[in-house]
Amino acid sequence: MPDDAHRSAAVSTRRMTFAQGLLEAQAIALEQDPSVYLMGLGAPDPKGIFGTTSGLLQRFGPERVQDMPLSENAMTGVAVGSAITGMRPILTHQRVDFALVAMEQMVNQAAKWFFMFGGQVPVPLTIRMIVGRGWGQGPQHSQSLQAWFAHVPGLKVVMPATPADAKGLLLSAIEDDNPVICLEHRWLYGLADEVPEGPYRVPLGKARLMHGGGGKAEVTLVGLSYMSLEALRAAEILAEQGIEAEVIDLRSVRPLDEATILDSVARTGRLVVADTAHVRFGAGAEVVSLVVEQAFDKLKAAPVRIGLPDFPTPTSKALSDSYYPRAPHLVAAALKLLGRPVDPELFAVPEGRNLDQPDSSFTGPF
Amino acid sequence: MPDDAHRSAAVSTRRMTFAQGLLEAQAIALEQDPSVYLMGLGAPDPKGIFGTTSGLLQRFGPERVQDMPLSENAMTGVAVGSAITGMRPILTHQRVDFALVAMEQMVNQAAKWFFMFGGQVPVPLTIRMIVGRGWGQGPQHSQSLQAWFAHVPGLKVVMPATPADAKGLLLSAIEDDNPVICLEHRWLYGLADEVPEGPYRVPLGKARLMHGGGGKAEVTLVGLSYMSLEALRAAEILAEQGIEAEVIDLRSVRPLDEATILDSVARTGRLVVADTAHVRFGAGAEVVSLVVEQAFDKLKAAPVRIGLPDFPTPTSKALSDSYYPRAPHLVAAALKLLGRPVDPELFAVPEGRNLDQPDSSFTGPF
Amino acid sequence: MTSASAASAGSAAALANGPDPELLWRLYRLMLYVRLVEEKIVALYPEQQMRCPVHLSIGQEAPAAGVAAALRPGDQAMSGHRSHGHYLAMDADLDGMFAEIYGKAPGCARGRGGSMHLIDRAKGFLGAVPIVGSTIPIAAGAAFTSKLRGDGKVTVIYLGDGAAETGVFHETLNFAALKKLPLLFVCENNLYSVYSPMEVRQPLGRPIAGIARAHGVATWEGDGNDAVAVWQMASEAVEACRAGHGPAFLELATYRWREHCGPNFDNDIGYRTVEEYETWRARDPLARHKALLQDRLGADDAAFAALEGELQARIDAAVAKAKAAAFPVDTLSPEDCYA
Amino acid sequence: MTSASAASAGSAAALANGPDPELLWRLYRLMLYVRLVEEKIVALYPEQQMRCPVHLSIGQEAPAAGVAAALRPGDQAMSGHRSHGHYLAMDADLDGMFAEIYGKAPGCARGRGGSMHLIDRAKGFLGAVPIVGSTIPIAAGAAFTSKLRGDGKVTVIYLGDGAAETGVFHETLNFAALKKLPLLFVCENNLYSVYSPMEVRQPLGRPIAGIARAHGVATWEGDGNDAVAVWQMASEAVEACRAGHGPAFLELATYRWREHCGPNFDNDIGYRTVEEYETWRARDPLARHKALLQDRLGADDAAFAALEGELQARIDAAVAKAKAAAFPVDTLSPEDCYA
Ligand SMILES: Cc1ncc(C[n+]2csc(CCOP(=O)(O)OP(=O)(O)O)c2C)c(N)n1
Ligand SMILES: Cc1ncc(C[n+]2csc(CCOP(=O)(O)OP(=O)(O)O)c2C)c(N)n1
Ligand SMILES: [Mg+2]
Ligand SMILES: [Mg+2]
Repeated sequence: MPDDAHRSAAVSTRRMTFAQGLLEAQAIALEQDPSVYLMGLGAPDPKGIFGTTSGLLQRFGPERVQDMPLSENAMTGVAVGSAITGMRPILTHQRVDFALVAMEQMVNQAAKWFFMFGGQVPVPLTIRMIVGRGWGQGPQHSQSLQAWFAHVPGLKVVMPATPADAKGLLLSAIEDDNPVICLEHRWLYGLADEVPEGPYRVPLGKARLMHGGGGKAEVTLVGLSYMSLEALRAAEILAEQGIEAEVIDLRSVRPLDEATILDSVARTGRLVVADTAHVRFGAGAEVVSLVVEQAFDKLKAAPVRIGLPDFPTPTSKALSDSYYPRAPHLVAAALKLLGRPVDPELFAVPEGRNLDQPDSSFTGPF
Repeated sequence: MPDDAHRSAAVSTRRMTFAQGLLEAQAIALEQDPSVYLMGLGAPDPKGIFGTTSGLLQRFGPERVQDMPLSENAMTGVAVGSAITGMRPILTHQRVDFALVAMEQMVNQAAKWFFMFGGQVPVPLTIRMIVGRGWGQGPQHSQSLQAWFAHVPGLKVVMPATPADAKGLLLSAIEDDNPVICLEHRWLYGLADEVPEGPYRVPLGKARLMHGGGGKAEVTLVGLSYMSLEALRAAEILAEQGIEAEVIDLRSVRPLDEATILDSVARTGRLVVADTAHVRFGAGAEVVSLVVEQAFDKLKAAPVRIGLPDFPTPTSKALSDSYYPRAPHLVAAALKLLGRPVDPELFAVPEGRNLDQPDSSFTGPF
Repeated sequence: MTSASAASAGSAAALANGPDPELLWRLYRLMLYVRLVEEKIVALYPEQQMRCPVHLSIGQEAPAAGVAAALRPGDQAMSGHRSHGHYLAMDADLDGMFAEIYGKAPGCARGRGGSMHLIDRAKGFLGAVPIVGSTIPIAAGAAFTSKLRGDGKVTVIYLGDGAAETGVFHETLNFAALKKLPLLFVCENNLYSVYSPMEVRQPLGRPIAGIARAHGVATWEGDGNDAVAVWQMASEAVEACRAGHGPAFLELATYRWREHCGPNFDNDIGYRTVEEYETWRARDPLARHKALLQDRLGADDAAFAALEGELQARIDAAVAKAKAAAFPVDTLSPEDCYA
Repeated sequence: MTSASAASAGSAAALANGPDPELLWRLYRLMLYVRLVEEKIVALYPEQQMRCPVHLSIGQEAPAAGVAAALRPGDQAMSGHRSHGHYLAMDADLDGMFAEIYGKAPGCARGRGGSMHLIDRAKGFLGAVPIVGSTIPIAAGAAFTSKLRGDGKVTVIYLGDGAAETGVFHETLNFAALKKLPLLFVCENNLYSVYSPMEVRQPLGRPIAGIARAHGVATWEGDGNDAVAVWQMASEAVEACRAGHGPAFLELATYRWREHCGPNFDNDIGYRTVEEYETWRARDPLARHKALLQDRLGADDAAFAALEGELQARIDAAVAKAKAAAFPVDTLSPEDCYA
């Protein structure tokens, strides 16, 4: 993609996981700027927040890579306070569900500080939080609150979906002079892909056209975070049926890349948005509203939102298997938009595939 | 309105303020059910939360009308704990901005308790919170977070706009066996109107067609909370220009009354939604998405959202006057939808009218 | 507005004279029961049929047993992520627990919660949730109901040393002291919050109990691996709560043997030393209490074997039931989150 | 990772010998300045041109003065809703404050914040916000920066008795003690949180300072209406912070004369007695300190009049400037909330 520096041919890449991409971004930031420090429950521990901080303690020492008390609210405030006095903290909350106790600091303070004091004081703060399903984590360990953060002017919100973007977006977030919320889907950590060497930035506020764009596409699939991968799978299935889809990985929820979405819908006239959160009052509503407001006459059919049903996440596999939407749901939505029949076989689960694991290497207890 | 018991002819009414309506609902609830109690910072104090709890201490005693420590998070938990053991608390946070410290208890616990424990334990809890602008309150004392609460399955969310609904909706909320968030706009408290005597309920989840519905209307104006009154004013201005509008006061944000909205849009084909919150990722996006998904072919033009711009609330009157949308903005939106010209005179402010007060009786320092 | 009701004469006598044989056996039985249930989880977890996190309390059984033995029927308890022992010691439904961990329909939370969401209201176990600190004010709310109603119940809230770092803990201490709630805080200080030792989280040399004391709360500090000592402290504390003297606080030193979450040992990963682990292993609350029963009551191997056999049979039956039980039917709807 | 740097010899000497005349005058000047600024707000507020809430600290001037006098240039302070005195005592910009309250363009927050959002970073006043408790951890973050950088700065966080009920206060005490931050907590206990007296919010008979002590924080308790006493305590505390001994905590007894928010008296509405008010009125920190200057230094009326005249002129000029200043231009855009 032209907007992504790291896709340029000159840079060599290696395969690494999403978690390693995050790790590399943080190592680069710690290396290049002495005001960067990292703080989070367990950040220096042997598991290193699912491998995203592993080895950083050893490399940068205990002042730059800090554990913290189980006091998410105060520690978010401490991060704000150190950010307005010259540091550049990276704070990690291991689940957005835990960070609910820290909303006040994020929303009243971090987001508004620069504005409410007359534009004098930047808050260069990155807050990493894990969203989405883990392994049987249920109602209080799997929420996805991007719509909340995106509703708050003053924050920036990113949701990388690939290892390369994980590295490039996180580095941009850390270098940005504003509070950036980085929401990382638990199921992405183990995912491996090509990642360029060295420092590079993926710009905040830019979506990525992941697939298609040749001009014959009949439907635009917009994904957030993990759902971008399901959208990609959906596009493959649609292609088998002779339907071309454009897939956009939103990447940034705030600011929202209106142009990339509108351009695609202008080409296809049809929109499916797939979110990792509850549909109702979710981020998909903003995408739909934006498209309707700006491209009403380009729409050939009503846009469709895909996401979680309107009740909390159940833990039992028997209940969660049908709770989470996946590629077939996007395919079915696209087919309906095109007035094509949907084969129920589409939803069949292959032998040996467990729907509560991203792949078979992913096991409990986390 | 047929769905509102209190509009039936048999019941006598008196004029009272929105605050008095809330007060009456709580007095009735305390009177009729010994498990109801009231708790909030200053609930028993001489100002009685802007008059909404005045006299209740004297009438019901200090066990039923309690002050509390400045510990919003714990006190919300205490309310949850007493609700699951047989009490029916009414908790008040004087501003939704303060309640940001209590999100964890509201969202992880209150909202999910019934579901996550298998439907065994109801949580009959009402949480009243003030939203919207006061008097020069600025960035941290005037937020409107209905979109957040509405995104959370397990909560119900109401936003009364009239004194009669304040009473009837709050009584329904208190009697409901689920956590209900009652968001009260600061500018409504002093508003007076007819309110029926005695106990009556306005159903949760029902919008109200406030104006129009005769069949010739060309546009639907949906308002939330205080913006419903601006919508009503907008309808009057439109009427002067020969345009009939239907005005819907949403009243409940969750559950959302889809039928009332869809019916009206089916008649008019045009929609303007006016919210008290930031437009981006706001409740209006859900209303627009709902209408687009369910009534795409009824729409004659793209729906329009009206609300706060995408930056925090400034305090200075010089900045806030243009920050808050009002009736003329709705009128202009409707005219544009109808392809009619907008006279800039529409936005002129009458001599002596201060835009930072709902009326001249409203003064500082709160 | 008082819940005062004198502690029963029996318990006062027991307090004076130390535990009687029946109580000593009860403490052992409770601890063994918790241990065996969790060892069963250890054995079965690798089958990957328990598809949710599990936080085992092996090595920490004494607090649950000693505290539960100091309560009377009608009393209540709540807990957090590491709640198996607290739940089981209240005599809460074992079948419901295993079914819940297996995600089955008869689970105590109908499969919606998993191991971190145990509940059995009939037995006074009002619920456990895995957001650290969150049940602390909720338990205070339950105690507040008791205070308002004068129903004489005492509510226990179990928490860890990590939970003592949450703001809501402090807020609840203040409120409980203010309202003189019949609330017993039981803090199991096992030295770690996940893999983080005390010294990266709390200033050294100040007890957690001292914070409670500063709020005007009566406190006890002691050996959390000694069931009799726990029972003794808890009995005094519960009596004080029930007498209307306000909340009480126990800080109990103990140690988790296995990994923070999951069935394995994790001394190899480096966050704690094998020496430290071995020291605490040597303080096994069960072995210690078994010796007491042998010494003081002359309990013989047959008695222990009989007890273990009985409990094991009960556990095996519960597991078999859970495995055989149906999964919940997949017809949840938005209505399911509203009463 | 240390910020240790010895307190200046001068301040150590002053501590030993008690305040010198210059310091005594400085304390009076600071208090009078704060008093006169707020009395000016009282006089002008009814014009309805200050269109935002105001929380006056009349009667509570001694903590701001005594603490500020114990600091040295480069030190920092933060506060909450009742921050005028704390801001002014740091010698922060008076013009900017009045302009802010009038919502004018040269306001210290460009009119975006109003009276509850004062800031003057050049003078070390890092900001005040009206969410009770929220600046406590933010100030700790500023102190954390000092610790990490070893810049020798001390940061003061002012809070009320109500703020001591927030969870984040407890969390911050723990963190500050853990990291030995150069952070001075100054708790102005004025007995009320809005109209709510202590007895509906906190258990009676336990000092707030006791909670800080339980966290291992060094504490001082004293008369918050005695500027010299405050200065004395603050000087010791600041010295301890600067020496790297970790955070310190002052609990200062004081009293707000006027209504919680706004310019008026409100003893008529019934939340406190006129007797109580009169008792505290008699402990006027200014009158008391004036008597000290008269007694100890033989200060005469002319000296007081000259000081008052000078300050009043400065205040009048600031008000005139603020009234004459332009309103901010109404072209804010979403870009204005990003750096
Ligand atoms: C608010 C919150 N923050 C973080 C977590 C992640 N977490 C789960 S258990 C735990 C450790 C708690 O330690 P402690 O209270 O001592 O209990 P223990 O595990 O030692 O029994 C943490 C940090 C959480 N569940 N909730
Ligand atoms: C989190 C939060 N809760 C409630 C309020 C409303 N409020 C503003 S000031 C105040 C009283 C604070 O009392 P205290 O800390 O003693 O300060 P004082 O006003 O006495 O100076 C309250 C409750 C708030 N601003 N923030
Ligand atoms: Mg622990
Ligand atoms: Mg106070």
